[in-house]
Amino acid sequence: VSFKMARGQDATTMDPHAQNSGQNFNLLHQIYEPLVHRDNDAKLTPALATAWKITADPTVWEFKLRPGVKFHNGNSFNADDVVFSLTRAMGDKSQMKGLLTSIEQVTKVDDLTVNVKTKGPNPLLVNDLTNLFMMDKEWSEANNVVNSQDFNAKEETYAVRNTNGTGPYVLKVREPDVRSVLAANPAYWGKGQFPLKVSEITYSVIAAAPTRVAALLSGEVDFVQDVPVQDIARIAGTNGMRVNSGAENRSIFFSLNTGDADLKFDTVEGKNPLADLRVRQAIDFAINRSAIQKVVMSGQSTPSGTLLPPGSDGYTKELDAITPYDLNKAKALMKDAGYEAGFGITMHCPNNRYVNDEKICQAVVGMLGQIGIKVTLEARPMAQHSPQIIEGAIDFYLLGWGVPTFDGEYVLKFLYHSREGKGAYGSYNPKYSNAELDGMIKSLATETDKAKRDATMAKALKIAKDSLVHIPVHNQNIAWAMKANYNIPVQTENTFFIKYVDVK
Amino acid sequence: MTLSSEALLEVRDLVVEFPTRRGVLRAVDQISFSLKPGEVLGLVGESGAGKSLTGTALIGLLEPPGRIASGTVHLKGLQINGLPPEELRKVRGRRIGMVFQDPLTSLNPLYRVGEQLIETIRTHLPLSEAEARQRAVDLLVEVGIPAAEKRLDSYPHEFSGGMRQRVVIALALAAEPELVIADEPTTALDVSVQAQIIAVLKRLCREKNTAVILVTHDMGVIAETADRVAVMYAGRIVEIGPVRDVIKAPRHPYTKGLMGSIPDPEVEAERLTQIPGSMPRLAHIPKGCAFNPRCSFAFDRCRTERPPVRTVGSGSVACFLDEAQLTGEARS
Amino acid sequence: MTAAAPKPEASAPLLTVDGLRCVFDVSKPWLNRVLEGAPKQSLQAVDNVGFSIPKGETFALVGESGSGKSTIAKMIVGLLRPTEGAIRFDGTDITKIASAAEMRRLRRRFQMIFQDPYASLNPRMRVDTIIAEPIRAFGLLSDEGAIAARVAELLRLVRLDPADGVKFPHEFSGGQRQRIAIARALAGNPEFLVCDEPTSALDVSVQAQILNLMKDLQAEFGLTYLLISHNLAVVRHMATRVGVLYLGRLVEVAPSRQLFTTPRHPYTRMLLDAVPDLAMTGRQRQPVQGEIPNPINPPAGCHYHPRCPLATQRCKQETPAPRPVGDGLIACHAVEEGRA
Amino acid sequence: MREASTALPKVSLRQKLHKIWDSDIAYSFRQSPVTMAAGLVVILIFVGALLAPLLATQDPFNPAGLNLMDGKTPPLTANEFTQNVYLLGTDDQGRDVLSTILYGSRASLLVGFAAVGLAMLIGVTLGLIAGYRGGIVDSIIMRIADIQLTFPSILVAMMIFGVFRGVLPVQSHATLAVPVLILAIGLSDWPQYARTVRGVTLVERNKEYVQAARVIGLAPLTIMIRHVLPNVLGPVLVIGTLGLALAIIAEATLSYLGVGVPPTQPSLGTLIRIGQEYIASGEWWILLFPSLTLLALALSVNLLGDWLRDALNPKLR
Amino acid sequence: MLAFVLRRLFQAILVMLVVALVSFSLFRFVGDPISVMVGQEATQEDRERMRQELGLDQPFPLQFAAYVGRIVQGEFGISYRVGRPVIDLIAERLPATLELAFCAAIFALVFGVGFGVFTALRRTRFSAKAIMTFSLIGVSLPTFLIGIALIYLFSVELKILPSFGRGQVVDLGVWTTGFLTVSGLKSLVLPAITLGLFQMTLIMRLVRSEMLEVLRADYIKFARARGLSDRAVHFGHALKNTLIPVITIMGIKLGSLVAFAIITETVFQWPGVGFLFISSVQSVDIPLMATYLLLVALFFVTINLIVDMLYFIVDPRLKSGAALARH
Ligand SMILES: Nc1ncnc2c1ncn2[C@@H]1O[C@H](COP(=O)(O)OP(=O)(O)OP(=O)(O)O)[C@@H](O)[C@H]1O
Ligand SMILES: Nc1ncnc2c1ncn2[C@@H]1O[C@H](COP(=O)(O)OP(=O)(O)OP(=O)(O)O)[C@@H](O)[C@H]1O
Ligand SMILES: [Mg+2]
Ligand SMILES: [Mg+2]
Repeated sequence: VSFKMARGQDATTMDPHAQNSGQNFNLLHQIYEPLVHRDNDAKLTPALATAWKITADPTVWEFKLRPGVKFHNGNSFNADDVVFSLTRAMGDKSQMKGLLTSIEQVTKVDDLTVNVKTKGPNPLLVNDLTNLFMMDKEWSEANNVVNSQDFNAKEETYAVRNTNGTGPYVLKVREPDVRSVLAANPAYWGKGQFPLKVSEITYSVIAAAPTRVAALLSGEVDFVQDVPVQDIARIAGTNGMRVNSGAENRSIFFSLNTGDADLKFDTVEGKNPLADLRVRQAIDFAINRSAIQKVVMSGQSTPSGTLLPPGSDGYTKELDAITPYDLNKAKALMKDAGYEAGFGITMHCPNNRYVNDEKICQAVVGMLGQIGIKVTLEARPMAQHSPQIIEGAIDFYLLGWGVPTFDGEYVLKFLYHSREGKGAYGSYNPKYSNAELDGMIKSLATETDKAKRDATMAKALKIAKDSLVHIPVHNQNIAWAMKANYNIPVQTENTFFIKYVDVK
Repeated sequence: MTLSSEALLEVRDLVVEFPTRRGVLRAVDQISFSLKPGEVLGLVGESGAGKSLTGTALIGLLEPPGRIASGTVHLKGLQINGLPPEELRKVRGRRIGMVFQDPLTSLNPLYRVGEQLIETIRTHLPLSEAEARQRAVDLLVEVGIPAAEKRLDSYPHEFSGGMRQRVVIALALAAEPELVIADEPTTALDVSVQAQIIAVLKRLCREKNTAVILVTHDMGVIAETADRVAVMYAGRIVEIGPVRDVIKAPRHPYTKGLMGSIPDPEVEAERLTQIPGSMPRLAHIPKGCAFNPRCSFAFDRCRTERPPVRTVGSGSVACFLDEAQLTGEARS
Repeated sequence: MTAAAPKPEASAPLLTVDGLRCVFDVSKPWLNRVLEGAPKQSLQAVDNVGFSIPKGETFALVGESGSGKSTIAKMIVGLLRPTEGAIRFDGTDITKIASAAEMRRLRRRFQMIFQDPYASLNPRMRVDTIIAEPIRAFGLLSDEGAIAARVAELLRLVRLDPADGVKFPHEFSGGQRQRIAIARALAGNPEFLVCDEPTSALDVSVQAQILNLMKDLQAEFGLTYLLISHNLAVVRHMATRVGVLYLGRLVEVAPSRQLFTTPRHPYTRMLLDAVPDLAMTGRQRQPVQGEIPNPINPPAGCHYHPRCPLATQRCKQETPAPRPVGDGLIACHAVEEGRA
Repeated sequence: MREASTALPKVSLRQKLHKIWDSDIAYSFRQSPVTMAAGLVVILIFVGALLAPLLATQDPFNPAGLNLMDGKTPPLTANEFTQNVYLLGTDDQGRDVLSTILYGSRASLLVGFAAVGLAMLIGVTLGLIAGYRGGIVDSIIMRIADIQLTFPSILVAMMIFGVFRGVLPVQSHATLAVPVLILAIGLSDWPQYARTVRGVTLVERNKEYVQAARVIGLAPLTIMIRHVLPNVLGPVLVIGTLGLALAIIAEATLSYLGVGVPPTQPSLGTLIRIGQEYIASGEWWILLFPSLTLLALALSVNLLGDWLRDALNPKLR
Repeated sequence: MLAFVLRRLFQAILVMLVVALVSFSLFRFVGDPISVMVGQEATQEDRERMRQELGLDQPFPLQFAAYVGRIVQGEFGISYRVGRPVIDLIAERLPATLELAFCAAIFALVFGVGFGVFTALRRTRFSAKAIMTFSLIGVSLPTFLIGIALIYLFSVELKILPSFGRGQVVDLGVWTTGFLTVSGLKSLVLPAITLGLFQMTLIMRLVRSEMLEVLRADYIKFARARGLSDRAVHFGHALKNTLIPVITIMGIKLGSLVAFAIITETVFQWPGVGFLFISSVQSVDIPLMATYLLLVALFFVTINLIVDMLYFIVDPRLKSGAALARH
């Protein structure tokens, strides 16, 4: 069958290593495949690797590759491609390199075996590989895309608009921001293993939410991946429609620049109010998370006390203890900090990335107003938001963070470790720096003793939480709306695999 | 006045009204006259007296909200006011032609003169395109346009004012109507051209025995052209009669004033006769005789009662002054 | 008022116009000329016109539409710059005046009355404001009370009720409006009035009122008029001297009586013939042949020759110069040659 | 002389008012129920906007006064958490819809009036100069108008926003929104006025009363202002009323495109933009009431403009 | 005729030059022209070399001349946002916008003129008044809201027309068209109505008021006096004369359709240049903004040029130069 789906945003590039973005992976997963992938139940499942294990040397992982796999252009998939792909992803311009910092060397053992040597022991390596797609070496060389696209420089390469994966679908038409058409790969290795009911996918981009919903209700599309929360009830109540929802592995939070001596976007001269922990605590107390959940999110979220989503390694109930809404405490803290009269600050917010992102910001603007912080809201598309975060150019902003590795280290590494450069440690850290914490985070990568590692992680997560550099709001839910003849369960990373889709 | 059988046009107690917010305005008030075939009737009177409205009312082209409130118009015994629009349309152009004051604006600037002529001819006469074209050429020749064949394909703006007015006359006469209403056909033209136009109009109508109602301000034109003349004041006909009588021996005080106001090139007078005051506006027409506030002979009856039209000598006049007073005053 | 002004010599005319010429550029736009090879075109609206008006008299200009009457009037009152020639007002050539102050001083001594009483009054101004405008502009009076009094006086002068000052122009009839226009012209205490077809938009009965008024004012204040009209009857009634214009040229100038009793120039005769008059009842007139030629391409020689029954070869080539004949001027070869 | 001036009748205020009431324009207004209704609506919205601080139950500009828990309360229904009742319900941020409409109308009317005022000022001035001066000045001004016509207001606004985003610091974006809107709409709408005024001026300039003024020796500027200007105001007023409605809608449209007034400072446009997300979700009041207000306002202003056009056209009477 | 055309052409070029100046200023003073050309990662030497190559060290007029030269050759720079040549981006999207604008224009013209004539001829009828009032709603609500309402009515409730996109398009090489497939045509309906509604209303009101004016003209009265049928008077004489003043204004109104398409494209996810422009404004993509500006101006100028020719054909007075000055 032909399957028509719609999303509000398109993948920004088809180069699998150019950006670490769920948006892109969503489409790329149909075309390219990683060695290991996380299925609908968030379990690690073999993809292009049939087996993987840590060898006797704790710093070396061995991957057994799937035999008989062919790329869309007919080339066969082998160890050379794996070596090539991992090396490419670790390249300078790749934004995936942050996931692979632990890797020292990738070597081909035989045609279907690859060894990955890490700098120290890395028990979690496979977790980092679930979105790491395998490319064809020959094809890449022939098309001059041996290096990843430099996304931030808007580099334009062949791989940006053309693909050659091993996945179940072949990209037929690519009109960025309009639609992509994919056809079933007749030579797919998984034939017989998966339902593979869908023979053609039309992936349309419909930015305007009401239009997107209308397209589903009118039957023009079968599936809408990002349903506006306010429309869930209406769609679910419509005959012939179904909405599946579940928690996404993604935390939504505010980040505060604690590092700079003075902020660019505030009204306080010569001082950084956010550097004062009491101010951050006041903000934390002033946010009414349950109101946001009930009103802004129409219930489609779970208020949270940590950036680590439930189900990840390191997550505990205590960690996730939600700061109670307490205006009086917040006001008292503001007074303590010497800001009884409040101050002004600009909040930056994406307006097309997370569920009701701009509205959450707006609600928080109102809440902060109650403790005297006058916030100017600046909302813009994610495409402009994220580079400024990486640049460290803004002071107070909303961000969402998924944890594809399902491990606390992923959060700590990018969000709390001191900045070490783009795509590397601390690349999303709002200039917070804590040497002790840095040490703990670095050690997590190589610690093989599970108990010891868990202890360090718990400690680090606690420090991170108490620092209030990032103030968690909630974990958002995913809601997928579809015609009732489909029943596609949500996937925690908001990625879905059409090969699993069954049609009634 | 009696309904004479030989009359071409018989107008009886015609009233034209405009309903407005401040009441109904009577712009034409119970006028009656008749016209014999081939006769030229001059219609004179001050601006706003209702001359044009009388003309447009006759051919049923009053613009709403203006309407014929009462009275009848008979054309050769056929009552034409109140005819269904389609019937009336067939009378217009076919049996009654019309010439307006301004030749500049009477012709559609976007169509060739020939197109407009042929269109008119074919609307009324069962002629083929070619025949209609020939007739159009003949018409242009008749009104004295040289190189008519060629000029047929010209646009109106390529003609001078006098030529355009000739075209307009040709259009009015295209279907050989029995009556032509010419509403100030020469006012917009130069003296010398004016004489030419009047001559053409007169000649054609005489040749075809067409009756003419000639509306004008110019007593000279009337004197030269008309057989009879009707003088209007504030919507009423105050005097009607043979042209020589009305000009030489006007009976109604208004007519007298009007005639006296005309500077005579032959006579060198220090002052002109002047009628004091100005014509009342429609909304403020005085009771009784409309002219009474300006009339030096007015007496009580004039102020309360409306003078009926009565026959005096060869014409009719609407005034209470008796015969002797009327003519006597005229002589002095 | 003017009565107080010293009486000028009878011999010195108040206004003298000499060799007046006005040329309009009526060329097509530059690009058209280049592409179509069309030459630059000009229109001689007024060509070598000269006359003079003694104080207290009325000089009339007659002629068909487009003959240049209004253009002359506009040049005299300064609305248009003459291309050539002199306009001497009380001895000063106003075309040569450079200083604005002197111009303003002179300006108040002459005024103009326009043809259309409906268009010549600003519909959004009250009548008293309209009449007071020259008073204020020339700074004749500064006290508001005095201005109001003067306006009332002027209104009475033109036989209107001073109480009408608060009304707007549309509340008046055509004749009354023309009176208001006259009152405005008189407000500046002018000695000289240019009247460009002051009654052609009016009815005969109203016309009589205005003409009588003009005569009364002239008698009372010794005003000098330049009267422009194509209505010969009006001219006969008003003027002391008459100039006949044809296509921008003066073809005949003569005292009024002489012109009307013994017209000399063939065009003047034609004009007089064309006037239908009451006495002619039923008589057949011989209508004039032809129409006025296009002023952009006027015929060579005497402009009138294509319509003139007396035209000769000479008329087609040579432009006749105005020559004094009797008490006037005539520009005609036929008259000169004694053929007419 | 003296008596003459005192004899002038004194016009009392009462008489004046009566005259206005009795004038043809007032009469045609009274004769048309639709126009009167439109006038009433405009006055209501106007008064509402003016008195917003008095009438509104909360100040939607002040985030401190809002309670998010009040969000999405249906009209005249108690909120399930706070038990508050709102006449027209609340939006997704807990703002009282009625209050936001009152305040939002302020922003919209401000933008509308200021933009139209600006456009009128530029257009009338340039149109007068072009028409009165003629010649090369006229050509230049009208060519500029032609060029300006190439860009409709939304495009100009978006360009200005785009450039401002590029060159100005973010903090200023929110405060600049309204001035930029006014500037953008004002700048792109002036040619209409200029064209009309120029056309009328060309006609008026040749009317004899203007020539009479020149004969008197009045300065061109005086003539333009005293004589020509009052005669062009009629048509300008007509375009102005219609332009007002268009400006208000342009503001709404720009909000929709994400370059208008920021959502924290509601205008009718932003309210509709927010509301349109709820078009299918059951929270109909968030969209309906602001839309109705805008519709009523724009429709009424348009109707008034239409009426004015006909009332000022003597030929249509 | 030739002179007229040439003058119009000259004016059109003048307009384009001024617009080019505006867009050049955008480049020069808002964006960094070097980055436009070479991308932001170029080395310092590259930039310097580029600066000289582009003549950015030269005086402004020369730079502008060079810019115009580049434009004429179709070089519009490289998009900041996606790093591809702007001309390619626009070329991909242009057919969609032009087809939409074309359909909207046809819709606006046909219904605008039709309703305009109807309401003028039946001025006092209830139906005419209803149309007049109803049409005001078209200009009293923002376009986007009308678009959404139409989607909900025709797509969601009635399910007869598609709610987004262009449907099936046929690629003709340089041009992709939706005119050749049923779904393509169906997809055009709602966006075209949404886009054209506003202009339709304006044209309708314009035609109506002009028509009323013309119906009062002397030549219409005279045509009636000649006994011509109502049809001949209304459609032969009145309509043609009405269209003369209306044509100019229609040119201006239709010329701005491309610019107005921004909104419609957003609502209907119509893959045209307006959509592209929105994203370029949001991301301050100066090269795209500048090019879009030129494009809109070009479209406007072209339509008006065509309209002027039309004007010339309809009005014989122009041929003799009697009324050359159009204002
Ligand atoms: N549409 C109208 N509404 C109200 N009154 C009107 C209308 N048309 C004409 N009138 C009035 O009817 C009267 C007669 O008008 P009409 O045009 O017949 O005068 P007229 O004698 O032809 O004058 P003129 O010599 O100026 O042409 C005038 O007072 C005029 O004001
Ligand atoms: N501004 C101008 N530009 C070009 N030609 C002009 C201009 N003003 C007048 N003319 C021409 O000059 C000639 C004389 O015009 P003028 O107005 O003086 O005539 P007139 O005798 O007053 O005519 P009328 O009796 O119609 O008022 C006419 O051919 C006219 O077309
Ligand atoms: Mg009349
Ligand atoms: Mg004149």
